[in-house]
Amino acid sequence: MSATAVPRAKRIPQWKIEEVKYLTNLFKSYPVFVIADLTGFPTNQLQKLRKKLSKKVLFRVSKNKLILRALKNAGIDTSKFEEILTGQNLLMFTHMNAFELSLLLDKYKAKTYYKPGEIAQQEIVIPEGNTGLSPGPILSTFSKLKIPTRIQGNSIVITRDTVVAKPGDTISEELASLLQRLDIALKEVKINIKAAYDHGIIISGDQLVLDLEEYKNMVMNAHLDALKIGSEIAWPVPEILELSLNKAFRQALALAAEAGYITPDTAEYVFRTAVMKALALAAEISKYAPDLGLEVP
Amino acid sequence: MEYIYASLLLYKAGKEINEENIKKVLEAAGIQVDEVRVKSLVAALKNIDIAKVLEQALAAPVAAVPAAP
Amino acid sequence: MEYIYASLLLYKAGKEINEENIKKVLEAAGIQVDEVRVKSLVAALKNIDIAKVLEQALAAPVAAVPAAP
Amino acid sequence: MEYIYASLLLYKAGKEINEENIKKVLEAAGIQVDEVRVKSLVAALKNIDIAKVLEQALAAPVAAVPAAP
Amino acid sequence: MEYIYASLLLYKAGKEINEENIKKVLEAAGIQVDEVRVKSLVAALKNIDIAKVLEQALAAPVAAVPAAP
Amino acid sequence: MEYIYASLLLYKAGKEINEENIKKVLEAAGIQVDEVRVKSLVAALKNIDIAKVLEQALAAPVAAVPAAP
Amino acid sequence: MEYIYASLLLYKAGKEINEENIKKVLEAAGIQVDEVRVKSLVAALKNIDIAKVLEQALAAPVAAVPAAP
Repeated sequence: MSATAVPRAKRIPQWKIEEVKYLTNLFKSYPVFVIADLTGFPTNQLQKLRKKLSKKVLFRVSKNKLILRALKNAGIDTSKFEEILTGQNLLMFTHMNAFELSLLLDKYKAKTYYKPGEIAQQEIVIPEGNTGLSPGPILSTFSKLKIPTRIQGNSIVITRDTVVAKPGDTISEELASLLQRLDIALKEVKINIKAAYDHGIIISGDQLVLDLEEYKNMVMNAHLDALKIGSEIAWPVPEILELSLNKAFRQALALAAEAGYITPDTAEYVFRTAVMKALALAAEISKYAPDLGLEVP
Repeated sequence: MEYIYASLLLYKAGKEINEENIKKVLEAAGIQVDEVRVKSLVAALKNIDIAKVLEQALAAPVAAVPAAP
Repeated sequence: MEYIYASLLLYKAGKEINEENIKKVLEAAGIQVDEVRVKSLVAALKNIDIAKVLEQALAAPVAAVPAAP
Repeated sequence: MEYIYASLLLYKAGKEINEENIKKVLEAAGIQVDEVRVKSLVAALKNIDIAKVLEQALAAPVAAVPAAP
Repeated sequence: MEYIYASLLLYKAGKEINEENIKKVLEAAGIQVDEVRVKSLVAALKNIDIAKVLEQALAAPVAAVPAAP
Repeated sequence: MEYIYASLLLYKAGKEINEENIKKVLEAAGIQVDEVRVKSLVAALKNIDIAKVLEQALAAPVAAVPAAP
Repeated sequence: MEYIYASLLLYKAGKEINEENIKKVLEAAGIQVDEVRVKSLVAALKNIDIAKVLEQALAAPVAAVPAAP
């Protein structure tokens, strides 16, 4: 039999073998990785991000087939990854948990120029000041966008802050080119995580989005609830007892007011409550009967 | 304000706030009653949920607190 | 609260806040008067300068009033 | 206020707020009891939904909000 | 809250807020007293300036801006 | 506060708030448990309607309100 | 909220709020732990200044009342 039994076409290039080996090793040694969509993410931004996170995150852009092969080699179930491994993907390996990585990426949102046809994410203001641009055809762009200018020396000066787009507006070709010439990069670009793998658990990209304000509120409410319970049972900690005393005092005053119970120490409060109620009613009445001329302060 | 106090008195007593009752209360306090004002008061009160207004009377100042910084 | 509103009514009307007057006002509002409460109220008010209390009370209530529409 | 605190104590303890009970509590605190005041308070509280008042006491911080900036 | 009401009762009456007094008041209200709670309450209250806390509970009602209608 | 947090943890999880459970939770958090305090806590919580208390507003001292944004 | 209380418990105990510790506390309460929730909680709390939030808790409730009636 001749050696032609092995078709040449099936031979795997060495670099692919090396890459799979490299990736396999990463999948084995890092407990957490994410697969992110690189489509449309500016290369220069990726370089910046990589540099910023170099101590915490290992970046790798690779071919989908090699990634799958390496996942299999590392003993990871690929069934959930097969359908997301399309297009150009970035792998990020880390020892943080997947949510921490996601939050970190949120912090380093990159900014880039708007392209024609894109939707403005925010109000776009062209600031007043010297643009450093020489007068020329660009002046017609300024006038088209109704940006007031004057010439000073050999450069164009914008005479006042001008709003050129509101959130939701479509970016015109003129505006896109102007923003680029003025070096105004406003469009936020965020790496879009498709899925994360964290100690054997697969978490989809949309699950990774955390609302920190919501967490703050939860912490605050949990604490408030604890204070409510603590003050109701008069938990003997000064911080809580003050709330208990406060509560008891207010309840006592409210009861005194409702009962019309006058003593030197309740009189002011009782009368104040009565007067406040009367004034509130007077204000409401004067809406319907202004002719009454009620003495609403 | 006398008219308001009279109305609140009737309200708290669970009595109907009508012209006759208001007049009775005001007169008992020795106040000379202005018929037109009483009419106007009673008409205005028909549009108002007194219980709610009284409840909010105390809650109001809180609402005035500037939103958290 | 009724007894307080009755007192405020009398005060506003410039009448003396005594047992007889309070009773008259409360009865005009159809309220069954509790003698002890009236006595106790009048006694308590004797030690209190209503004008001053109202002044102090009024320093605040502005707050409670919903803004004019 | 002592009389009110005594009433609240009884209320929370699920005891009837009557003259006898209030007196007992006040006396235990070494307070000389004024019969008329106790009678008057008991009468006033009979007409009141204490649970509701206590709830509203908190919902509406009486207070005293610093002037808006 | 019973323990707090009892403490405030003693405070208002000008009596010392100690274990013995609190127990007396609570028992007069028919409340079964938890010795540990009383002990720890008394200890904790020693660190609190009650007068100041009560003052802050109401603070002077400075003018506040009316809520939006 | 830890003891209260532990109780609410159990409450929110729908578990019984008893001495054993509270101790387990506190110990899991590395907190040295004071048996007497736990007993007293459980007893106190038995006397209140937690759900209802949580519904109420907190009586916060006025001073805590930020003066200006 | 159980997860939040577990975190607050660790915070008060001066322990690190990490996945392992939270799981220990929740399991001690007999709660079946959702790994993903724990992970997201830990990540979120790493980005939050808990001390500050707790401090704001007392200032907030008043201001937090909805402004419009």
